[in-house]
Amino acid sequence: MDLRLIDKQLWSRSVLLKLRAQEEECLPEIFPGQFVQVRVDGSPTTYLRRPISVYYVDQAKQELWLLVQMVGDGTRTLSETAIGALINVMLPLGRPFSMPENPAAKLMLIGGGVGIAPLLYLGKVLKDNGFQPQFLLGARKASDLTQLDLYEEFGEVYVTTEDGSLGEKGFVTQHSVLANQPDMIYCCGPKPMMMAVARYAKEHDVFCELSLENTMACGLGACLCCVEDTKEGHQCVCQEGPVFNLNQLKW
Amino acid sequence: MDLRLIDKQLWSRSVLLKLRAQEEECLPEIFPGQFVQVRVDGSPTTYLRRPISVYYVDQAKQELWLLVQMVGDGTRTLSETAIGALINVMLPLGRPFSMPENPAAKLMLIGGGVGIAPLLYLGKVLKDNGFQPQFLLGARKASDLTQLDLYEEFGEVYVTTEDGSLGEKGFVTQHSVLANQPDMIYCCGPKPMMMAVARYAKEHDVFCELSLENTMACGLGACLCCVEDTKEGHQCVCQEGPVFNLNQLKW
Amino acid sequence: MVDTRVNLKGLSLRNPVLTASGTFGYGEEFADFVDFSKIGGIIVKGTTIHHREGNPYPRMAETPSGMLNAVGLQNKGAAYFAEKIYPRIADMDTNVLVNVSGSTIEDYVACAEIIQSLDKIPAIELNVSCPNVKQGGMAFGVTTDGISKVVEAVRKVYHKHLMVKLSPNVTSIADIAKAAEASGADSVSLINTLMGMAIDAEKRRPKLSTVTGGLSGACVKPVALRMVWQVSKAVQIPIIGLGGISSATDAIEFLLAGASAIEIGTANFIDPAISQKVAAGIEAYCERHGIASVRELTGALITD
Amino acid sequence: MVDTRVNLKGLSLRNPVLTASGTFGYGEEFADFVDFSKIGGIIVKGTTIHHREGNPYPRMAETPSGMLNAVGLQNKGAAYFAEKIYPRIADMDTNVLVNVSGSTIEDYVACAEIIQSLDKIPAIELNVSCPNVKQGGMAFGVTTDGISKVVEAVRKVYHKHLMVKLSPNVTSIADIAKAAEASGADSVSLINTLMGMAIDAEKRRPKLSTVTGGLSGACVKPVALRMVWQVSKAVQIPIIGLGGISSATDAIEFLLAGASAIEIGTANFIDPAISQKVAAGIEAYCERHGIASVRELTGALITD
Repeated sequence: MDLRLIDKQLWSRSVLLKLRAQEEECLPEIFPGQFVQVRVDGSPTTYLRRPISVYYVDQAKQELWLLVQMVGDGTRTLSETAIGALINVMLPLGRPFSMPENPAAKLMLIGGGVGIAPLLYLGKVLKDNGFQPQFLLGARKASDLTQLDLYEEFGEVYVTTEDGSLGEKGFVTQHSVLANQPDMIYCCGPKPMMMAVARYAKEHDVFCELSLENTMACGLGACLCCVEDTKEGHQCVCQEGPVFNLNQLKW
Repeated sequence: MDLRLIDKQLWSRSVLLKLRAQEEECLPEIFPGQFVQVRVDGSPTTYLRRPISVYYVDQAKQELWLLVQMVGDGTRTLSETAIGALINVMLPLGRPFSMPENPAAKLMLIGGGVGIAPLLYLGKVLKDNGFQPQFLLGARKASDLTQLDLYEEFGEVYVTTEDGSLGEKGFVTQHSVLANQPDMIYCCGPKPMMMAVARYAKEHDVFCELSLENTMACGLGACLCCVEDTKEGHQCVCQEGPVFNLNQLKW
Repeated sequence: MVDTRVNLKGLSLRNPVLTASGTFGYGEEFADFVDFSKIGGIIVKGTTIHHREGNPYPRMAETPSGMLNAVGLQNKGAAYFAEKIYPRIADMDTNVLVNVSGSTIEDYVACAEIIQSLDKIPAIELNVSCPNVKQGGMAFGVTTDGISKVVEAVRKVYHKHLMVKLSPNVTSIADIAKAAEASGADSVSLINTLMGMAIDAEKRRPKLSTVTGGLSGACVKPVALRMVWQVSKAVQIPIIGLGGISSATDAIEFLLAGASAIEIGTANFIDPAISQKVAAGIEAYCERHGIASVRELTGALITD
Repeated sequence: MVDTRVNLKGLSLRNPVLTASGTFGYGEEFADFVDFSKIGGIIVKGTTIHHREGNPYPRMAETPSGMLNAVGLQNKGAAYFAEKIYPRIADMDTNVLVNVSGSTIEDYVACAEIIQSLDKIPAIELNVSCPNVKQGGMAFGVTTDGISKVVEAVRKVYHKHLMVKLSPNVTSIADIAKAAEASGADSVSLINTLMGMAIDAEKRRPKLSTVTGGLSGACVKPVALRMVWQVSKAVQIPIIGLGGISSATDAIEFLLAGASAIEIGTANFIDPAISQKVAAGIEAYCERHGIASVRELTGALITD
């Protein structure tokens, strides 16, 4: 569907795109952890769509927010879209994070870099459903962590930075809050960071769901390009994922 | 060089782009009939530059005007360039129209469609040099003839339209002003129209220069793609032209 | 009213638009985007006699106006297809064709026999670009001898429409097409992917786990069009053209060059509804040009 | 300080960047844009023994990320080159190579002999993609036999560096390269253009006067890179890589795949200063990665 870009906010390495459904249309139901496939117009070097995780959804306002990391021409071109222009997206795609069954479960949402994006909407939905999510967000430096105030609306926020410019210095897995073991971990971020979280979860036998970001073409499970080598063989991250339970993975 | 788009004006099938040299730079000397090669950014289907004839040059203001006919994605994308953006051009390219030797020569500048563009600057330079150019401009309908007032600054303007919505109805070669034979013809337009003008010039033995628009790649005489089969063999329109004397051509 | 039907040696299509194997899954993935009753047919994923896990990740690299893939025929095997997938898609309101692949002639034959037993599959597309494990891994489809052997063997056991998908990685695709025709192919589809490669200069590593992979997308269209044109001068059987088709205009170019039908591949990834749009666009083109039947376009290129 | 020099079997280049034949005229056309002392060399237009008018217009069609051309070797012949053009460009501060073409082996030999007599031309690039008029128009370079004959004949009379430019329109470019090497080539450059075609659907006519033409530009890069990689596994002589190179990153990919030098072709049309920028970019890459000599990049692709 074509969504209208109603607002955007730029940082040095990422951009927040606020999209709204056109008047005659409605956003479908979207679950945390799902993603959209965005068509990029006007980038001669971009041929395929770009998969972008859902940052936030406001059904009342019919808004979908995407937090896009600028990594190449495609995402940079996307960031230059004019306010008011239409952006074509396929949505919602992929399997979402699962909801906890125990209302008292201690939930830790661990994100790194732009991987913090899907955790905002997850945090909102968890809180809306009566859970108490906590966030543990890591980055190289403070300026890479944008809009922490939004996360704070839905739960406590713990931070690590590699240079110590915000929160505890080091990696997320070194944060003191993890001394107090969570019941469930939801994780998204760069692969080395997710591998470290996975090790922590295994060692402490904690439920852990991770959102993978393999390179994709179709986003629909048709091309079989984005496969992860799971315990049940190659599975499409776009369709069987992007969220996998740690015990599905060979990590 | 990179020129800044300082203003533009859109019509249904064409766009006027007003470009200005950046402060530290100067436009080179540009002669009427020469063209520029414009790089098109942001059009995934456009790979090569687009050759565009020079519409007008104001050296005092350091302005170069291009009148671009929107024929495909490349020219459409160019028309969407934001005011203030830089546009990369190679200029000036090709051989210009020649200047008359006889100050009393009766000069007729005949253009059709977007081919009227190079005649504006030619008219200006002719007038600046003490000649009295006249314009004979043809199009399918009145709305295809833009900015006739600019031409009127430099000489009398005669018009034909195929539907009779402006000037005399018919083709340029049918205009009554041609009953009074000119001494020299300068011509630019669609090939069938130029062929008709060439026939008129031959019949009446009138000096005639024509600006050709063969499809180009490099614009520098290197690739040999834009050749015209002249009496001296294949010649590059970008380098030996775009302006040819009728007696060079096999028409 | 334009007659959009085409008949490929007994295989009737309501219009000349098929979706290419490996780019449209089993059709189900595109059910939200495409009304199957508006396209000529779908060609499902490359199917082999045995289950295949395919190649390791990464399998895809974006290239200028295209992409490379190295999926490696991941599929659950012909028996699984027949038991689990076929029942779900057999009643789809369009032709469902199966792309058949193998590593030995015996595998091709066994796979074709299983697919033949499925009533509602009117045709197979034989993928002869697979490496022949008994011939040092050279693809069957790059020599006239190799393609003849596999097409003859399958022809003996397969009695419905046999379409053979040709590899473009050859010196003379016309010779290969003639060999397929002589060996009993009912039609040829072309082109399969061009072999290509992509490198990450910073990491100094190939972008694909297999180093080389198959190039597809708009970038290959000029090569595909040329090969369709060459093959149309060489064979009598119908040609199904593919390679970078992303619009009705592209499709019409292939018809003019000599194709009787076309397949849409990589473009499905960019616009999942493109196949239906192309079918509608071909019809609109015919209407605009006063062409009564889409069949008139086949080979109608003017080259005086 | 990066050592950017490369030595191609006796042909010394100050850096690995050459400009491709047919895309850079005689260099003079680019004098306003390129400081020739900053690039390794230029390869001037395809030169034949006799004057050729080339093919009729139209000769060019833009394609997705590329272009087709059908220039047809328009040039004024080797004698004219030697008398009129050579004196103007002989003292250019870079290596000037001449691309030599022909329709018969005798023509190639005669043309090579004339170019050999020009002191300041240190090498020729033999274009073997031309149709052999004595063999029904099939290109010399698409069979091992065809390429062997023309390379052997030219090798006998030409004693400077003999570079052979390979056609990509073949089943096994490695076999063709081996034949060129065995026949005495000092180096091979690849790829020449891929044969393609473009159609104007509205007019129902080919876009080129010759129907088919040569595809070049970014679209062919994946195919070119794959072929350089395959040839690098097959021959010992240096490889000059080309095909869609538009940036220093592209150039480095070709070096990593096995090329010792590269040529810039179609990209010259989009940015006439690109050759110099690529040379500077390669040096910057080496500096950034702590690479002492650009020669270390050749074949340095990590494929474990």
